[in-house]
Amino acid sequence: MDLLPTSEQDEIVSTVRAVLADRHQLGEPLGDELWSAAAEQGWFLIGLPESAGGVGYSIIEESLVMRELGTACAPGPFLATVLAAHVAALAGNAELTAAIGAGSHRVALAERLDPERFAVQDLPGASLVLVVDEAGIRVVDAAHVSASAVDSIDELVPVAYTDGAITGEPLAALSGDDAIDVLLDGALLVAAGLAGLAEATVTQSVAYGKDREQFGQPIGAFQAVKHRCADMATRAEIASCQVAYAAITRRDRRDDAAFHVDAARIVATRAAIDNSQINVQNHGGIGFTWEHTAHRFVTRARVWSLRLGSSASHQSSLLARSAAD
Amino acid sequence: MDLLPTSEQDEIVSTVRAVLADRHQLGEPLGDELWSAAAEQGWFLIGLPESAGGVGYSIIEESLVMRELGTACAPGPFLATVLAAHVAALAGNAELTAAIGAGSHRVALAERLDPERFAVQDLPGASLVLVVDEAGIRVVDAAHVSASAVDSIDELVPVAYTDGAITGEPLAALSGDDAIDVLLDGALLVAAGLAGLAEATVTQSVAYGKDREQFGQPIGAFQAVKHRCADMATRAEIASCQVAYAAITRRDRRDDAAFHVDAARIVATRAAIDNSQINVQNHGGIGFTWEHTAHRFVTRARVWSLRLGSSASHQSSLLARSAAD
Amino acid sequence: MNLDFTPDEDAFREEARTWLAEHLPAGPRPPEGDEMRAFDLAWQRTLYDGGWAGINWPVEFGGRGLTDIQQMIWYEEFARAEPPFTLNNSCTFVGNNHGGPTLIVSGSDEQKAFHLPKILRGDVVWCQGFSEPGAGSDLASLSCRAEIDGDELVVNGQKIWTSYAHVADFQELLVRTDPSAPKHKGISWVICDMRTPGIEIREITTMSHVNDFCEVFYDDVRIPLTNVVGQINDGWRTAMSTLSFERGTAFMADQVELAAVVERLIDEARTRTGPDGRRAAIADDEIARRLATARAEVTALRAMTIAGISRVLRTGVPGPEGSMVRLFHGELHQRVYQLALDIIGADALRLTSIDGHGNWTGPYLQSFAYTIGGGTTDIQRNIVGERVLGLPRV
Amino acid sequence: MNLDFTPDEDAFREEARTWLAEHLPAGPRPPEGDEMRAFDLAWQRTLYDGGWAGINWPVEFGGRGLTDIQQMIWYEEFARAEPPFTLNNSCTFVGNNHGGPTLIVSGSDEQKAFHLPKILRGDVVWCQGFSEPGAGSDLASLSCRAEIDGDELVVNGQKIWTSYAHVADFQELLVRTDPSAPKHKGISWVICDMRTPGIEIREITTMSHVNDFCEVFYDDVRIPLTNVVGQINDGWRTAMSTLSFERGTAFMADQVELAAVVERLIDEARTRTGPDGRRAAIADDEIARRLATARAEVTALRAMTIAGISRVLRTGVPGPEGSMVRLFHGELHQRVYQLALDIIGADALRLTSIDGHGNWTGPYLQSFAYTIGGGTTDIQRNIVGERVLGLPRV
Repeated sequence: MDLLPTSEQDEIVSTVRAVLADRHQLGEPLGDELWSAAAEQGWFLIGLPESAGGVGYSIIEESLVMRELGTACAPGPFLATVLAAHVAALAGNAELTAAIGAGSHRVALAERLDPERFAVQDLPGASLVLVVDEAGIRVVDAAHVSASAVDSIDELVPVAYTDGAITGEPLAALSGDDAIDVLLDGALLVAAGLAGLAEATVTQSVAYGKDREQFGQPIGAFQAVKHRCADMATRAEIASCQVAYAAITRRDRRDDAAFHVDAARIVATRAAIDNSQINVQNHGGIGFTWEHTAHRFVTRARVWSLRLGSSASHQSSLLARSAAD
Repeated sequence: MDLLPTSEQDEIVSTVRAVLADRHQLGEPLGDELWSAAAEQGWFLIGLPESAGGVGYSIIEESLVMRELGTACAPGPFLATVLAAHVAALAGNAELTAAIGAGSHRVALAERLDPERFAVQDLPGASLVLVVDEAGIRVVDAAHVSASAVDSIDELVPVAYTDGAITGEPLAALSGDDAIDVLLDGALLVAAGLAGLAEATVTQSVAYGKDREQFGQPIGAFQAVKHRCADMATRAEIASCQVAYAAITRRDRRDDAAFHVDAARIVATRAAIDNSQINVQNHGGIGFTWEHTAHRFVTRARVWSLRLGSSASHQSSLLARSAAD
Repeated sequence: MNLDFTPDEDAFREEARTWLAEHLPAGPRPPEGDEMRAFDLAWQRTLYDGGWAGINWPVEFGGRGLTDIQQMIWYEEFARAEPPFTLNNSCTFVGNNHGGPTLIVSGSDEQKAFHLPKILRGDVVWCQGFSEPGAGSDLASLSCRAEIDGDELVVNGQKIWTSYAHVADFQELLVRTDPSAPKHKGISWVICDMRTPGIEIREITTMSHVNDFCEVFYDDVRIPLTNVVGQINDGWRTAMSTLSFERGTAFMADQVELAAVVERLIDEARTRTGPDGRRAAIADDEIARRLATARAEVTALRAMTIAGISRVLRTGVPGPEGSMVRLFHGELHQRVYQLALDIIGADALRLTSIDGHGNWTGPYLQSFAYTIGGGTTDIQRNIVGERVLGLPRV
Repeated sequence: MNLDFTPDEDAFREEARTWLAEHLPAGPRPPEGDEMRAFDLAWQRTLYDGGWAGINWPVEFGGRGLTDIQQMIWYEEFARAEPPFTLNNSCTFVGNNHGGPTLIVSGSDEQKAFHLPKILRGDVVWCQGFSEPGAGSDLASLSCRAEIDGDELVVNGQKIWTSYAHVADFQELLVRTDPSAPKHKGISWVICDMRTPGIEIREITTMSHVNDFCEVFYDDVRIPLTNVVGQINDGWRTAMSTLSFERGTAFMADQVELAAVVERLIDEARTRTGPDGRRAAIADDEIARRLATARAEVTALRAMTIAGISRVLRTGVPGPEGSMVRLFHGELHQRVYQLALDIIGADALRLTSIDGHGNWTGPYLQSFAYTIGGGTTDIQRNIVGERVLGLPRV
């Protein structure tokens, strides 16, 4: 039993960080360079077995990548693209899997809001759309999806609403247990992204607490700030640990995986939303400005928290389960 | 419009405080002396009109007395005794009203737990019992009430459970609107008691924060303690203000009285429970001892918070009402 | 203890309600620039013409000399009229609630005579130049420098978080006139004409997509010494009188608005589907309790404010309620909008304007200002702990 | 990253489960005095005889030399067996988790040889003499004085919050041996025989009606200098090694127990009527979410603990998780019992024992200790802020 990353996993994380440090600037939109690098690095297929055309790692490495994307607050349709690859692979569409893996498709995320309406994230520039509804999960050509853009709470995550159902023959589709399986991985990846966001706000608040002086002291010397930072760090750490635990249960197909994914989602959502809000407070006036990046975490945490179900839906399903062994 | 007590009301408060300071020791059970003084001072009939044999003040003065009893953390069946006088007076039983006013009766409080069980507070030494159930509110002879004592969470508020309904001819009984009326006054008096408890914990924490030194400082100089005290004071103040507002609406029979009593009950419950808990924390180890009085507020707040409905029941009824004007 | 309004107060309310029904502009308020300024000043002029400017200003300075109760009645009637803008967001706010009142308390006769009528009539916009990049919570450490040169002050330095500087005529400006004195002792409060050469203004956009905040840079800005309000080097005391004004009635409008917001949110929860996707949001026990608690808290906040008014009316001195009102209101405001986001569910993806009924995400982002602006909640808690409760400083 | 147990670990679990089924005492544990002591020591002796004493103690000192993972497995199996008492409440806790481990790290060969077997065998009870009335959060300011007189220390002063002093044989005692040194430098860690003349013990009753805490008074208590553990005046470092042990695995038992409590509370909510008086408590959306959150948090806490074990196994050094585990656990423990009180409604009037299934009010009162004992949450947050995050001290 060992919850810490292996040295190989540590290396993957280092590489992801290096790529992001190099090709992503917090607050800037997704650049083509980052997308190409992601494809080259195999991020889109990292969790798929080689037999399915994947890189041959597991959901663990996938979640580590997603966590780093959260930590960097990187925009872009990474989540839906990774999940579309899962759908394509599981549906046996090797060609589509390979194309997604090569970075040829940006995949928007369409989730059903009510019987006749979908909210679609990251539609501009997307060639495919991952559609999630009661029927299951499927990948369709973006040409089938007509949706009106609205202002998004997060400038870097475009949002649009359809005014009808999404029809058109899917390129790959899953239902039943297969769909549940992919959605479980998806929920875990969302938790990983949220845990990353939570962690990044700790870094930001602590750095500011050491740097900013008032009343002749770095503000981090004041208990009000120090204790908020301690709570933020604790929330972030507990979220990361539970995400790691849940990722292992998923890789190993353990019976209690769904239980642990629910738990991860609940604590990671709380960590990301609370931390991002408190991070603004810790920064005072400067944190309230558009120029500062603190608000990016607030709105990104809201967006991630609404992907593939809400915290409330995971609370409801967690409570309905038997106790973990 | 003036929410502050009049000088006459201030005097009533001063007198109550003086009597309590003289005849009540925090942590000690109710003494006969205090009970006699309460009768002499007219506390049991203070809110009843002279025409009903009362002192001729209003629910405002009644709530001020109850708030002081909370502030002093005084045990004893004051609430049920005052309400029994209301019931007797409204039911036209002048003799009973006068006897209660004279301090001849200690009145226990019996509230229905489930169809066949009542929880009875302050039964030992009580000659009457105020019974609250779906049928209304009534006063019965304590001889009719057989209940088994259990350990109480609050050593100074004895608790017993009946193992059946409470029967026997009531000495006075109200149903319908009259019962609702008395219960509304009762809910307000509970809020007043809770507001008093909340306020007393502020006094205790602030005194300790000034006195106790660690790391070469009075602990109240540390923001962790100081800010908790500031929040406690704010909760207590807001509870007291809303209790005062609600009391005026009751005295003046305003349409929005029930709305304001619900609101008072909600903020006062939160203030008393949160403050009493945090007060223990502020005191550290010494606050966890039986000898220190901090725990008295914790358990008393729990007991008061369960009298005449819970905070949840008031939340439910407040939300069902129209907005206050 | 009574909640009765006097016949005068009742008449005042009736008068206000009738007048508002006839004169409230239809809106919407232009979101920026000269159009916004013109809208706000036109409304101030309308108020002035209608006799509603300076309700609680003394009569001798053009006000109506009425009580805080009448001021509160005005705010309540204003909120009831469902206006298309919020009072505290107007660019006339500083003149009406900071600059003007400070001149009334500390200004010279000439200063009063020149400025007060312009403020009331809606001729001018005032802004506030207090905070600096290095002096936020620790305002008294401000370093914007003013040296006396003949009968002028020469100002060099920077201010920040100056709302509406870009459309303002005058600024209440705190400058350090004696750098050798202890930090609270060498500060002066001066009136700065925003058209003086050497002033450069840069707008700051907020996380809520508003750009009313500005940075102001001063490069050898010359201000006549006659523009000093109160004594030179005594500006901290002058400023504190403004701030205590600010902590009093100026925030009643916010509270009244928040109460209206809670009612709208309850309505919203009645019509929207809740977290389970089946029942109305208000049928969800958790949401219902949070709504009920918000309703109770905003109601109790009003009671605390009225207690404060009562104390001022009786004693002339604000009680401990003031700083508590500020602290409680800021956090309650945030809780309400956080609850709103939980109620609207996936609709939280959509950004809305910061005001307007049925808009929740814009106001949610704006709500972060309520525990930062005008002194963070950390500072408010220090004030309650130290000044109200008498707890020691480290 | 893996959650797999080795065959050894699986075998260990199986062995523990079987053994516990056969040997766990039926209880109940006597609530006080000599009977309680005898019960706890008998259980320790049973553990010893069964080979379960000192699971993670080194083999050379009579332990089994197993890993923290096996220690955790033991706690999990113990909790699963639904024991009639809690491990951390035993009067053998200090010996097993503080005194013994400190001797292992810092004791002389003679000290180890004399004391460690007695602790493991259940011959003796140890207690802790660290806190004083004037030295709680600020432990290093302790003033209990020990002067060297020949080959003895003469101790005068007072200790407080000493659990089980009234039934203890030995005490790990911190005394000030050099009052002129800086406060962390003049402290020594000594073994005090509780039967030495001059010791007076007074029991303290807690708000949860327990009287295991004691005050201990020392009046010219003579302790041989050979009882100093580590170097004289170096006791702060000796104590810190104990405390870091305390912050590690010693609290795993509490966490495992809390997880079981959450499951019992979920069951309780399924059978009880909820706040509306009609449906089961678990059908109430607010209660359901708070239960689900508690379940998620206690699960995540276990993950954080395992991360800590993983780090120790790999590097030999505890990571930042330790102090966070402590902080999070204490507050979660309180939240769980506060939730329990909301679930049981009017039954909160009835006081129960502090342990035993289906008892909630006693444990609620006891839960206040979890954010105070062993360093308040304020101190824990300082530790996380300063030592883990590197934030400055004032």
